This record gives sequence, C-alpha cells and structure tokens, in this order.
Amino acid sequence: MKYAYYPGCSLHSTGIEYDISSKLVAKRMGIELKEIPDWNCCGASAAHTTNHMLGLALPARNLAIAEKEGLDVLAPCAACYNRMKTTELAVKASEQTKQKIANITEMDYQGNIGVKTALEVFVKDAGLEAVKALATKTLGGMKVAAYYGCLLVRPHDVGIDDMENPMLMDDMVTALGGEAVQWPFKTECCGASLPTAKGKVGLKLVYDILSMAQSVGAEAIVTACPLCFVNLDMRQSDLNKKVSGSSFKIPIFYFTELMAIAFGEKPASAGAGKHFVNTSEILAKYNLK
Amino acid sequence: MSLNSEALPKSQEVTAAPEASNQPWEPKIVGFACNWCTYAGADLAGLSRLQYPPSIRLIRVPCSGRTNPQFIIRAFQRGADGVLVAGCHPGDCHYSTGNYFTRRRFLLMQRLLEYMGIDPARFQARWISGSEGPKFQQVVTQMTEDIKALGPNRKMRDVE
Amino acid sequence: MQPINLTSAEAAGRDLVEKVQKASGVDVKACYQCGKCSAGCPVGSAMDYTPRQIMRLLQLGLVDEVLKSRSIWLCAQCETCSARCPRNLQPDKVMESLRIEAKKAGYEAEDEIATFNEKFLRSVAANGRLYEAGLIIGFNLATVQPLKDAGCAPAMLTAGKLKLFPHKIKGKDAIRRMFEKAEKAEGER
Amino acid sequence: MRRVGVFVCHCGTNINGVVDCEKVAKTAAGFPNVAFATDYKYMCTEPGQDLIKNAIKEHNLDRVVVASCSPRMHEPTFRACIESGGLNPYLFEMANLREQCSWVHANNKELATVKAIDLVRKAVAKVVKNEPLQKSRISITKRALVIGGGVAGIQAALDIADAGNPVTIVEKEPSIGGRMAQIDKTFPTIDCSACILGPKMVDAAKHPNIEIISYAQVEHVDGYVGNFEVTIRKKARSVDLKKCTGCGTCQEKCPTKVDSEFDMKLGKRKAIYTPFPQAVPNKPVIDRVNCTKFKTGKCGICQKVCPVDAVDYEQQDELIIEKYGAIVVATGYQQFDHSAYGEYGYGKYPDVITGLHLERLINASGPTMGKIKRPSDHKIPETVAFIQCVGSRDEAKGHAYCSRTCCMYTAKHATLVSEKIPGSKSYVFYMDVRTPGKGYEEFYKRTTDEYGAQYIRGRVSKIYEKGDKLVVRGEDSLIGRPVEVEVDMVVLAVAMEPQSDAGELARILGISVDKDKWFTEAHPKLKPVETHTAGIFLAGAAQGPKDIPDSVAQAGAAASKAIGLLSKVEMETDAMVSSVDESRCSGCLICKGICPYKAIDAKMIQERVGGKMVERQVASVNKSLCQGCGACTVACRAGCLNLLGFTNEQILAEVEAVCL
Repeated sequence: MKYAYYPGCSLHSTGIEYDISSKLVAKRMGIELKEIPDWNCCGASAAHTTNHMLGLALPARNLAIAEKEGLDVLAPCAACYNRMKTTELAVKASEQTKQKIANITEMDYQGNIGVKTALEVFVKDAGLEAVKALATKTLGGMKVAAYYGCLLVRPHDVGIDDMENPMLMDDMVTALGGEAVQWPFKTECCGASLPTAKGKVGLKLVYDILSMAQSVGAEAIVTACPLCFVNLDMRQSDLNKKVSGSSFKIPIFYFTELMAIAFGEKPASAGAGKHFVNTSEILAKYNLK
Repeated sequence: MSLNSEALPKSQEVTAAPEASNQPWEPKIVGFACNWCTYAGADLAGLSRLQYPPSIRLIRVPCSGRTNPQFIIRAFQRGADGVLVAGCHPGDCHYSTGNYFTRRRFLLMQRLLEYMGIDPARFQARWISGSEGPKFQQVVTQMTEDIKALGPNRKMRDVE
Repeated sequence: MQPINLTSAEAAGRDLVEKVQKASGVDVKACYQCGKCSAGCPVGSAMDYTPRQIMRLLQLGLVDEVLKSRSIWLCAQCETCSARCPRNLQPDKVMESLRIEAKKAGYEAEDEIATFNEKFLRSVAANGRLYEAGLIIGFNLATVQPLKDAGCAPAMLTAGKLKLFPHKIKGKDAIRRMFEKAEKAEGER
Repeated sequence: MRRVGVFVCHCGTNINGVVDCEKVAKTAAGFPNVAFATDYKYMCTEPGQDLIKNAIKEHNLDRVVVASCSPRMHEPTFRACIESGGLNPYLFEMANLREQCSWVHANNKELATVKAIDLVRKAVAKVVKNEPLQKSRISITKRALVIGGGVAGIQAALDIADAGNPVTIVEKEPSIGGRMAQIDKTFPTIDCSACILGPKMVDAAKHPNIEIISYAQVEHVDGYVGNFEVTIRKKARSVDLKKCTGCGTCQEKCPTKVDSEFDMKLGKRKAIYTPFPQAVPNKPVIDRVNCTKFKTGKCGICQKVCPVDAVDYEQQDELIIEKYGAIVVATGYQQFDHSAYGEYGYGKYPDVITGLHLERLINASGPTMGKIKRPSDHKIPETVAFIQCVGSRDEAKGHAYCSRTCCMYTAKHATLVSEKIPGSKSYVFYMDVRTPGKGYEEFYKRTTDEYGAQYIRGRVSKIYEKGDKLVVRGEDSLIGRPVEVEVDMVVLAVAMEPQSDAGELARILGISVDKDKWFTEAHPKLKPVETHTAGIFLAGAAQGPKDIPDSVAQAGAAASKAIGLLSKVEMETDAMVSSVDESRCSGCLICKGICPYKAIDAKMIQERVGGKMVERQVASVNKSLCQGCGACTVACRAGCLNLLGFTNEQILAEVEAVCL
C-alpha cells in the first residue's frame, strides 16, 4: 500500500503532532507514504470563499503532481482533504471545470487519482481487526469523546462517515480498549478560523463543545483535524481566563496519537508532549507512559 | 386491407398551401397513444398550456399493446418521418399486461426497421403516464429535434 | 423610514441574484423559509441576518442589505445548513458566492475576517504555502491587537510549531500566476 | 359513399383563438364522404347539440365528426347527442383540436390550423369505417367487499349494508377499528374517540348484512366490475372463532409478554391476545412468532385453561373465494418512521416520541392508565416540545406533500397536555398552521390563547440530550433569531404515508398509485372516490392524508357509488370489444393465453368442407368479460381477431389520413 502524502501547511507547523503520529501509524500499518514534491497550500476556506476557481486550482496543482506518480493522495488534515476531495469531484463531474482548472494551474489533473484522509485509510479501510491486531497497549477504559467537526462529514458526497452521528473514531477508541462516550456535539462546528479572526464569536463555539464534552464525563477529546485541535487545545487557557467559572483541562489528542501510543510508541515520540493541555497526567493514569 | 388512398385528397393542398410555404420544414410524426396514460398525458400538457412543435398527430388506441407492427410500417410507407408508440409505465398498464407486449415488440420492430434502413431514432417507444404532461412535451420536442437532424424520411415511402 | 418598494427592488437586484444563483447552483426561490438552516447555524446568533433571512432578501432582490451584511462573512462554511435543508438547497454555497460578490462591490462588513483571509492568501501567494506565524503577526498588527494569542507563541516555538522564517516552494512563481489567472477568471464571471 | 357531417367547435376563443375554425370547416367540406361541414362557437351547449341533430336530419347524415376538445372530455356527451339525433352512438368520432392542438401550438397559428385539418381528416377517414355497435349486458353480483376495517371501511360497510347489500369487511389486524381506535380524543371537539367509534364497530359486528373477516388479507382478484372474484387469505388465528366466547382466561394465564403494537410498544400484551379491550371481534389470536408453544413446543397453557377448548394449534391458513359486485379500498395509512432524522437522534432518544405514542400515553386504558409519563424514567413532563412537519414537506428526508392532519392534532395534543398536566408548558415548532376545517381555526386559537401553548415559527434543526433534558434548537423566524428550549419530552408530528404494501395491493386490484404511492382517484375533482378500474372505489386515507371527518365523508361517497352500482340488476358493458372472424380462425388459441381477462375460450363450430360437415375449434370472445384492450388482435397470426371501434381498417385509415 502506497500513498502520495500531503501534509499541508498545518501539519508542518501548529499541527505537527498530527504529521508525526500519522507517519508512525502508517509505518506500523505497512503503508508507504511518499510526500508530494514541492506541494502548495490547499487554500483552506479562505481561497474558495474569496475566489471560486482559486479554491479549486490550488488543490488541483497538488493532485496533478500526485497523478504524475500515479498515486492516490493521503491528506490527514480535514480541511485539506475536504478541499482536495471537492476538487476531485468537480473535475470528475465536469469537463468544462476540468479545462478551466487546467488553464489556471498550467497542469492537467485528469481525475485518475483521488484523495483519502487518514481516518479513512487507517480505520475505515484498514478495518478494526487490523487496528486491534497492531495494538500492544490498551487505553484501559479511558473515557474519550470523539470529535469529528465539519469537514470530514459534510457535504455527504465528500464526507467519509454519517453526518449526524459518525462512529469511525468512536469504534477506533473502543477497539483500542477505550470508552467512547456518546455525545451530541460530534459534528458541531468549532468555528475554524473564527476564534482567531473573530475572537468572541469563535470562542463561544469552542466553549460549547468543551463544556458539553466535560458534562458527559469525557476525560479526553480525540480529533482528526488540526484546526479543531488547535481551537480545542490552545483556547482552553484563554477561555479559563475570559469565561468566569470555566476551568477546562481536557487533553486533546489526534486519533493517530492514540493509535501510535497503543501500538507501542512512546507518547513523546508520538507528539503528545507538544500539546498546550498537558497529556502526561491522563496517559500516566492509564499507564500509557 | 388496402385502403384506396387516392380517394383522399393529397395533403399538399393544405400542408403546401402558399402561406404554409414560408414555414421551415416540420417533420410529420405519427403517435400511437394509449387512451389511459399517454393520451391523458397529452391532454394534461394541453391543460397546462405546455408548448411543443406541431409535428405530432396522435392516434388514440385503447392500449399501446393494440399497436400492430403493420400500422407502423404503413406509416413509414406513407411517408411519416417518425413514429412514436407511447403507453403507461410498465406495471401501470390499465389492462395490467398490455404494455409488456409493447415493450417486447418494440425491440423486435426497431431491429426490423433498422434492417430496412430506417434510422432507429425515427421509431421510439416511451412510457408517459396521465400525470406526465411535461414529459409528453419533452418527448415530442426531443423527437422532433432528432428527426429534424435526420431530415425527411425517404426510405420505403410509396407516395411521391 | 420608507416602506421597501419591492417592484423596483426586484428589478434592481435581478442581475446579482442571477449571478449568485449561477455561481452557487442554488435556486433561491426554492427556499420556503422554514428556518432550519438558521436554527442549526453555529454562528446564527451572531449574524445580523440569519441564513434564512439572507435567502429571503435575495428572493425579494434586496441585494444591498445582503452584500453589506456581516452574516456572509461570519459564515464558517460548516455546511450544517446544507446537510439538513429539507429542500436540498445549499445556503453555504450562497454565502460563499455572496462573499465574493461583496468583495467585488467593495463591501467588507467584517473587516477582521476579510483581513484574515486576505493575509492568509497573500502569504500563500507569496510562498506557495501558508506561513502561520507571519499570518498571525500580520493579522494582529492589521487589526491592532498586537498581543492577541501572543501568550501562546513561546510554547509554540519550543514545540517547533512556529517557524521563524516562511518556507518558499520552488513553484511559487507558478502559484503567483495561478492567483493572477484566477483573479482574472473571477472578474470575467 | 358515406354522408359524414363535420362540426368544428370554437370553444369560445380556446380553439378559434389559434386555429382558423372556419377554414378547417371549409377544407373539411371538400373531403370525400363529407356531406356537410360547419363551425360553431360552443358545440357542447344545447344550441350546439341541436345544430348537430338538425343537420343529421336536414342532410340525412349517417356519420358525425365533432372537432372540439378531447374525447376524454366530451365523447359521451356527443355520442348521446347523435343517438337522440337518431344515429347509432358509435357512428361518431372526435378530433382533439383543443388539448392537443390550439392549447399546445398557441405560438404557431398557421401550423396549428394545418394540424387541425389533418386531425379532422383523420377523424373523417376513421368514422367512414365505423360500424354501428351494440352494448351487451351482464348481471351484477349484489355483494360488496370493503378492504380495511378502520373508520372509513366501517362507515362504507355500514352505508352499503343499510342499503340492503351484503358486505364483507377484510381487516388484516385481529380487530377492526384501525388508527382511530388508537386515538384518545378527536379534534376539534375533544370527544373521546372510543366513545364514537366503539358503537360503530359494534353496529358493524351486529349488522345482519355485514360479515367481518379479521386477521385476513386479499390475495388475488379476478373478474371485472359487477363480478369480481376475490381470494381472501384468512390467517391461522389458532383460535376457533365459533367456539371461543371471548372470556379472556387464556390471556390472563398466558406467561409470555411482548410489546403491544396497539400501544406503540409502550405497553405489553400476551402472546395470545386481543389488541385492545373493545376489540371486534373480541376474540384472541395467537402471535405464533412469540408464542412459547410454537417456539419450543412446550407450554400449551392457553389450551389447557380454555373452558370451551377453542384453542387450536394445528389451525391452518384458510383461502376463501367469493364473488363481489363492487370493492371499496379503505386500507388507510401508516406513520412515517422518524429514524430517518439523524438530527433528531435517529429515533434513539426514548423521550422523543410520535403523536400516536402520545395518544396511547393520554388514553385511560393505555399503558400508563392515562397519566402522561415520559418513556425513559416515567417522570411526568413539565415542558413538552411539539415539532410539526416531520417527514412532511421535506423532500430531503421524507415526503414533499403536506399530511394535512398534523397541525390540528398537534394543537389537540398541546391542549390535552396542558389539561392533563397542570402548570405544564408546551412549545410548538411549526412552519405554517393549516386549519382549513369547520371549527379548526377556532380550536387552534384556543390552544394558544386559553391553553397558552407557545407557537414558534421555524423548523427544528437539532434535538439533543443534556442531562435528563432534551434541548431543542430552532429559529424563531418571526424575529429572525436562533432559539433553544430545554424540555422533558418531544412529540414529533410525523407524516402520514401509504401502507408499505399499498403498491402490492394496487397490483392485485389493478388500480394505480401516484408518485407517493397513494391510490389514485379517477379524477382529482370530479371523480374523487372512483378509480380507473370500474367497480373499485376509494375511501379514507388510502387515497391521501385525511382526518376523521374527511375519511368518513369520503367513505359515504364511496359507499353511495357502490350502492348505485349494486342497485342495478344488470349493467351494460362497453361495445368496443374483440370479435373473431371464425372463417379465418385456425383455432391456435394463442390469443387465449394473451388475454388478461380470461375472456377468450375455445369453441367448436360446424363447417361444410367438400360437401360434408366437419367440426373444428375456433376462438370465441366473451363480450362481457372482454375489456377491449386489443392485445389479442396483435397476437393473432391470421389477423382474424379485430377490436370493434378500433379495427385494423379504422386505424390504418387514420394512419393514411395523417401521413398524406
């Protein structure tokens, strides 16, 4: 199994843990990742809400490069995946769009290769049995709330799981011996760039998600999106300062970190040391040191 | 059952009348429509004032299954540019099974006509229910376009 | 205050509404104003017009209100509205198209968000990739909140999450050209 | 030469506004066999018809063509007209100049006129070949079948029976009563459903002309109007109805408890059960799927305790074949399954229930003895949210149509909740409140004004559990702000949808269903209870969402149609049937296999061949069974079968006429 690997900008900076842990999991699963040479930013939501074609062209360039190598793309970042998948579908749907894009990118992406995201490849395709088989440690009943956000489930032709109650990460947590707490905010929006661009509005969304997770007794939240991760992880101290009575201290994990750790990697080498909210405590509690 | 066609006036009198001459060529399509679905659908198109080319002449039959292949061949012989056989959707036949016969015959018929050198596009079968006025409009419009593209039917016509 | 003259409004708005419908692929007339989009919208309560109202304004051709509204900028593109719309419409696509049109018309009711996107894209246009540190600093300076999130910076640096210098890709000239061409294409629409 | 009269109708400007009617008439006058042609403003009016009758006499016409609207509209009118004018009604044809010419070619008057002339020529060419036809008569079976024993079926049965006709009600459940039996109170009067339905059920049971076959289904239908032959499968009840007294001992003693369908699974019933206390017939049935005796062979208590030894484990399904003159279809509706709504919890939240669930919770003989307790913890809810249009007016997850009843029953529920739970608060999320019935609007206003239900205009986007509460997210679209309410229970006004087996029944009966699978009436306005199949009528929600008053009204209408049919000793059948040219028939009988109505059979004829009589087999058509589809005529290898009124000669003449 071999994929063209597309880390995307976040995984090279604020989402570095996701990059590290994804590579570890891939290695353990015998999946070869070949980084797309000289890849560019997918444009995130900034591009397509500013200029429709730009929003398609930026991902298309990366897909075109990958197509040359005849490899499907693995894009862990939910936003990158969503943008690339949207482009893939647009190109497959309309010859005209395909041409327009080609004119802009000066490369022709034919739609012969597609894009998948980490959760798809590591859990959905691999299967829970494979995940169990690789586990050498158990999460020992750790209460984990799986948070999917928007871009992995919507719209439904792009999404990889149920729109209202996705289960892929829940099943993974259970497979690794954790307890996937069921909660209603799995696919609520974290505000994406709003917490940065529009503090007040954005922070409220993060607050709602965190407090719901807290109220259902989650000890940790697991996610598959670097933007969700940053919002949930980095904003907690901020919220504790700004919102009276709130004292969040919920460790956030990338699902790949938990997988890597369960597969026997040191938490530190899986990236768990780089979080804002300390993870050593909970990992210690379930002796996953 | 030969019908003395000379007994009837040649339509040139009307169709080729001077005022009609400035009209572009309009194909002549003979349509066999079952009384319960397609004929009703055509009426509905009228009730809803849906406009379509004046190319089709509907012949009302109780069931599309009544359409004898002989009728179709005769139509082409007499210079029809297209023939449409239309009835209820399979399973909805007013006589429960009639349109299944239509469906089977259609496939045979089309192969035969193809063999006789008639473009299959000139002979079509469609399922149009009594509630599908818009579909009737669309089918006639489309078929007229297709046949306009093919031009007049010159094969096996014995009038000229 | 004058009552809105719908007859003239509809005529005045027609072109833009057409444009938005074409770009978004959404027939705004099909909206029957049930409000499910607005009920589920995570930022609905922060908007000046709920997504439903945006659709309604478009139905009436009141495009100025729409282009000047903050809502089209606040939309987080989470697509919850589209996922649940009983008429299978896609309000988020409408928001997307409206934002583009608003920018063309020179309206940026939410300048912070506009600025953020602009800085974001500039960074990409310049380097081919997003330089997050640059984006945050540039954005904070532009919006006169220099120390916003600054507390996080040191930790991020040590964690290797913030780079001190942007990474420029080899194809960055190609990227720049893409931006120019897309710009042109957008203008022609 | 024939003497054909051609009458071109202007239909005001409907036709004449596009088609040059005068020119059409003038041209028609030149056609061979045409003795007279004229045009007139309104042919269907009395002066118009007189014009035709007079012309028949003056010009002694022997055939008539009317060029006007669709024959589906006025063929009967004009046939009657020329009949009273002294001609056989079948010496008549129509040219459809309105629906199929003027209305659809308004933008091309010239070619429309050309087409009109073609259509008239076609009609003339056909009518020349028309022959006088005679209708044949068949006797009628004076018995009606009513499929479905809900309020509509019961009403229809009572009306037909009161008129002196024997009626059979076939009900698939163990008891008649249908949905109305599950309902506690009825809007807008808030009278107890059981109190008004109960007596009707008893009346039906006691009526000398009514036979109730419950726990049974219609399996096959043969024949035709006046003489349907119906096969009914009476499912094995495991209880001998003749012996059983309905004492109920078996139900008391039965050790197996299962969820009660009648109580929407909120309560329990036994494995041998009557669905509800007032059941008719009030005699139990064994649910063989859950009965221990049938599962393991052990138990058998019910048989032991039965004082009259009515329990029969060996009982088999029984097939009853019976003849009926008319059939009324009153199979009702089923509830939309809201598990399609992920945003409302995929039907997994115990305290998110449907309207019928609430009916059972309110009902005094229901699982909670009339105390409204929420399913999860039997707590009495203080705040309740109602959500309308769940599965209705929703293409994405349900049906595009409006279910018509939900606005009112939701108002009723809000009223009842505030009556039963003092101090409780109701929130109703709606899109529109539709109250187009007598006293309905007034009832709705009372719900808001006197009972203080809070109506919020907006569709709910999400329901989720928070602690022991349910959070409901909507938009108050009147102020344009997202709103949230925290409630103890949510009641969904789910859509009415066709029974899942409606399509199958339609196939058995040979009637049609619309795009939503409701049975289709023959005409949306003028034939609301008829179907396209003569002798089969529709009553109640099987034809589309309806409340009780409408269902009962329609049942009455269907009954009167059935009574009208059964009141005849015999009826005329269409004269346009197949006929055999015996001299050319080879007796292969391929036609027999093709005929959907079993109208063709073999018959022996005497023939003189070479001086001596020989007997040989030919096909013969039963004129009263033949429905005139013409399938046989195409199948006949010798072409000796012909369909009167649509003969090969007539149709070929039409073909030639339009091709010229």
